[in-house]
Amino acid sequence: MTTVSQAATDPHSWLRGQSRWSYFEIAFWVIALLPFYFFPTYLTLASQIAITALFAISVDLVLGYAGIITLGHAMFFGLGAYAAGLITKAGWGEPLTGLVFAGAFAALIGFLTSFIIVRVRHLALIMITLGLGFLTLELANAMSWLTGGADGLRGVDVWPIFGWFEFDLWGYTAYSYSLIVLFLGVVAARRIVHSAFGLSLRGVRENLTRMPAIGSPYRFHLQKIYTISAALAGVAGALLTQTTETVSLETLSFQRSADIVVMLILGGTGRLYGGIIGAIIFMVARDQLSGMNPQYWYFWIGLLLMAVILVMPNGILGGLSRLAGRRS
Amino acid sequence: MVKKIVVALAMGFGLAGGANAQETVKIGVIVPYSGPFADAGNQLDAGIELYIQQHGDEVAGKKIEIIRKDTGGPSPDVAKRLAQELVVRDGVDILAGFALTPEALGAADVATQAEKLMVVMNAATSVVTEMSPYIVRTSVTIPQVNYPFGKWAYESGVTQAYTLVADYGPGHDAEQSFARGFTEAGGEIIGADNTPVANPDFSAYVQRVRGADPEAVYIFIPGGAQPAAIGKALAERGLTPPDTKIFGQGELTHPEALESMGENALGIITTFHYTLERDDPLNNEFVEAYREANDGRSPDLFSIGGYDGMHLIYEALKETEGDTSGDALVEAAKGMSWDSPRGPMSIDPETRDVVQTVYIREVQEVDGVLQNVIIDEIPNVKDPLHGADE
Amino acid sequence: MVGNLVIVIFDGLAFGMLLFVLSVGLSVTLGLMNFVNLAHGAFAMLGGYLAIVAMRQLGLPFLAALPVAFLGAALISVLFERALFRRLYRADALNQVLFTIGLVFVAAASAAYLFGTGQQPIQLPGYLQGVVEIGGMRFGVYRMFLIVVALAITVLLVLGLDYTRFGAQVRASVDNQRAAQGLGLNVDTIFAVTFAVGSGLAGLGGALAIEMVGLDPSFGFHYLVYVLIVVSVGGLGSIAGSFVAAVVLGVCDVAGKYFVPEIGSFLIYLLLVGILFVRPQGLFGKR
Amino acid sequence: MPGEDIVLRTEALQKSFGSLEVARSVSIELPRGARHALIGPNGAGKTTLINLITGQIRPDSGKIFLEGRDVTQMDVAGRVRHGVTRTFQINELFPNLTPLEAVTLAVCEREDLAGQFWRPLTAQKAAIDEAFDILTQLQLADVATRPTRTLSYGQKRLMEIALALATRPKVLLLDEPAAGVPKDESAMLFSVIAALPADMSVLFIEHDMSLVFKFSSQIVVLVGGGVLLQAEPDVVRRDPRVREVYLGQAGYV
Repeated sequence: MTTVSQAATDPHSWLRGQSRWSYFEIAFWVIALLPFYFFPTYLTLASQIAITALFAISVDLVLGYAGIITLGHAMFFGLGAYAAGLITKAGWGEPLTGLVFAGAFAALIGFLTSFIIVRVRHLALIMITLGLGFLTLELANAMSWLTGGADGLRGVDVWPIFGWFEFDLWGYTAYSYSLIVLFLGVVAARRIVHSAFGLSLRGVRENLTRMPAIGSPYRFHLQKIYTISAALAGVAGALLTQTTETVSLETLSFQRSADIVVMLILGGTGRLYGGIIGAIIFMVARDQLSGMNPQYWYFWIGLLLMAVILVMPNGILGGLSRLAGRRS
Repeated sequence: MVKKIVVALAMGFGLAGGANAQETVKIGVIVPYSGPFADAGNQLDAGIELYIQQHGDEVAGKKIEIIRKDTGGPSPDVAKRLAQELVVRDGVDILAGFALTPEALGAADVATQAEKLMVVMNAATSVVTEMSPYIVRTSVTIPQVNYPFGKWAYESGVTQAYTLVADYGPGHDAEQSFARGFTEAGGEIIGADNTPVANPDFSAYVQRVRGADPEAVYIFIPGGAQPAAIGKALAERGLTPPDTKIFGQGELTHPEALESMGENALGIITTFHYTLERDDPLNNEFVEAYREANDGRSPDLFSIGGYDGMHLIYEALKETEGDTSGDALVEAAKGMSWDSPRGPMSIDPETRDVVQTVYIREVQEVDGVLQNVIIDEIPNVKDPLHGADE
Repeated sequence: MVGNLVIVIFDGLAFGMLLFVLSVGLSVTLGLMNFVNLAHGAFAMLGGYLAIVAMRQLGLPFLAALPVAFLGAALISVLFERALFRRLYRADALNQVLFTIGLVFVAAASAAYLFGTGQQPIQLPGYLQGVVEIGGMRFGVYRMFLIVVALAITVLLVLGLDYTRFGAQVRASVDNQRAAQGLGLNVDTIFAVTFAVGSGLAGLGGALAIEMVGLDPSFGFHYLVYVLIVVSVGGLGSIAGSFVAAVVLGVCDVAGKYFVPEIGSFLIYLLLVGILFVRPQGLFGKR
Repeated sequence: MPGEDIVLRTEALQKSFGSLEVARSVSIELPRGARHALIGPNGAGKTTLINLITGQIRPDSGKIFLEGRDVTQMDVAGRVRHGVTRTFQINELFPNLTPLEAVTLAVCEREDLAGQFWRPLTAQKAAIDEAFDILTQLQLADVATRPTRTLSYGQKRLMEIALALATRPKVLLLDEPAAGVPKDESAMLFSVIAALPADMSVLFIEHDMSLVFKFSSQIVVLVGGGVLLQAEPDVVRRDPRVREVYLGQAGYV
């Protein structure tokens, strides 16, 4: 695309080239519309993939860009899911404000926990995120008068979007809604990644020792991105609540935290679309394999993960971009 | 994959699957085939499989086709999506399975919207059948076996008890039902503890029970590894019958748990709707056929739920003469009664919930093998919560 | 009351010892090779199933099944190490995570396929069952056995590391891999042997765990969390750390559930977060 | 030199690791525009002193003043913001950022623009221009858009300085800027240092005595954690103690 000699003469245009929408991206969003016409019976799956992809992006912002490895992000997904469910039980079923409410709630908790998160690193960081995730899960289980406990929250009633679009059995509304929110999420995440702030996050990931030596208050940066990421995860959780009208403890589970990291690494970290691709491949593979072999499908998923790592150590997108030649 | 795309295309263009529905009845089975609850799903599936094997795959001139879907665990969102896909993609006529309550709650709306019969073959929270008029349950509810058990416990001469239940929905339900039955009859609950759902070691809780020194302890924990663990912990602390009576729901003394607990299990009294060892020709035949089909593995509550669920589907189809509309099938199911390997059972026409005999069993040694021996039966028990304002 | 306290500490100690045997191998391999082996729990599960097979199919007594579990898990793990894991020593941690999680999936599915999804009960020999009553307090024999086995393992490991030539080589490699290589140590072999011993101990732990916590195909995933907690709280590469962490977690867990059952399910995670926040490198960690 | 404008001053800095004293009552002064060298045998505590001044480690006792202000309690980033910046002996760069991105990042941090997550980076025109100027000044413009990890070693050493310059330091502490650089290139590196703004105070660690004598206006000699001598190059060159403990061993002069 851009060559070195051009850039050397004009740093501005080189940087603009870095953040420009690529053909790959545009093609991706066009393809994302195809299920409406070609796979209408897969729309509910597509909707849940879009939701998972949004969740993966929220994790990519902290893990891929800021280098915070988390095994507890389902905490925010689940908090958003419960917030969105509980607000409908309180009598307000409007979905868009519900999303905002859930995002804000998850962001608040994200901000509070970020004070702990930015003070530890490495294994301790991973384990503290895991511990906080489990604590949230146990808390939700203990507060069954509010959350419905292990049976899940009952009586979630979401109004039609704009008072018009009902969530139908085929999933037309669900997928449209999830896809639009995912798109907005990607636009927002892109904007963050390609800002000065995004650059500082990459700095943190690349070399934490250097950051204070260039005068960076990097802990504030990390707290900020952790909060933003929590908000995004909360929105994803809220989407799941609204499109399925269910909430369960499973949204907070370690399994969900681990799965999302697996999908992200599978697709490739630090690339935004890596999480999306990972979510698509993982969930489509799971759907197809478990359809063929409901009892042992995860054997094949396991093999897939191992094979990908041996062949493409930077995830699928990393591998593809290396194949396609050098681009950063 | 290609085939699926073709099917998807065909359906997308409105050639939806009514055409061949005249020949086959498709039943979508939604259970956790994988994950921590995989055993429940697989046992339930084996029950379904055995019924089809014994009764053929043709009913009312139609072929029965099972489509299996894995939820991976108690995820209502996944269960709902699978139900939606089964309806719109696979064109199923009946939804079935549902080992876990969240699965059933997730799919209930789909049954209502799509007007399909939904046979709940396990999920044991009372409220499940109230979530859709198309739901029929062939398993059990927790209050159904524990409320009468509470009464029975008092009548058996126990005046005070301690409850120890897993800290989640079913555990709380069990605790409440038992305590209600027990206290209504005149007993007193002198202490109650909740154990974490995935608790590996019970010694601390058992030690607490011991400190309270009750006449009896009532226990509810999920099946799997925990029954044996708690049984051993009780024995280690000397909490054994007859000094301290041990009450529980049937999972506590499932065959693997008995094998692992050994004689420590002797004297434990449990309440259940299905007893493996119940000496009855129907049951003996069922158990034998089940073991033969499953490498010697014994049937459990999931197996019988699936087995009877299939019975209900077959009989309903016979009655509707192959009409698979949800309304017709639900009508046919209401009031249906039959002799199951578990004993006589029926479907309450009001609540569409199961009505059956509750068995009180005690672990005894018979011919050198530990068994749950039925010591009392309470016939025709309905779920005590339906109709009662929660 | 004092008696209760003694019993609670004893029970907690026994549970902690089980966690220790399950975890210590991972602590050493993570500290030594920087290899994030999330399949460690899968090797524990492997040991458990090997013990089951040894007892049921081969008719071995329980005590003879334990070495089978150890050796079998060690052998199979070293095959994996030589064939697959070795390629990933230089890869970044995320790749190791994904690869070994993949292996956990494969292991769980294989176990479900081979042994079914049900629990695998075992019958202990009579001399390991029952209780010993001392001063009115009842001590479970199997729990005592667990404590003895774990202490023996600890002593063997510590002696082995401190007083054998190989142990010195391992310590040198943990401290500074490059320097060890420079000194002409065969780091490759050291890795393989350490990995085998670590996984073997996990296998032994899996076999010992059956009696206490049962065994089914989700074991590898379920106990992974406990293992990671012990390893991180103890500090990487430290046998003493794992030992102390396992004791602290076991005793606090049981004591907490006994004295404050309301927070029973939170306790282990509260400890985890609290300890690591104050000491991110773990109780005995150097980094 | 009375009335001299002292930018950085340390007062009896003391630091021990266990029983090992790594800084022993270190008091030094750095006037504005200084070109001071910090020398001493291996283990003399040179890097430790830089770590103390920049805040990577805290002294057990003693104080650090920047333009008369006590900064002893300030963290690393805070000191950078007040004008004390260092480079590292072993490269601490951003391997996958390009030099342009890395230096722009440093400029944005200085200007408090790095927290802005809603404005595109490309809108920070002034910062980008300044970053490119710095790179041009250090002859890195040609490689400005290649990932840092692909740069030559000498270029990476220059990046160390570029990142430091982007913080607009009043005091620049260079920890062996030419470490590992071939001799011919290291002279070029020091010519860059010599060309730094006249009002910037520079303290550098360097082992090559010819470079030290050529580029420094004063030399601080550190031995066993304590200051042996702070004087002009000529004084240091003649000092018998220095010859004995340091120069003699190294075989220079």
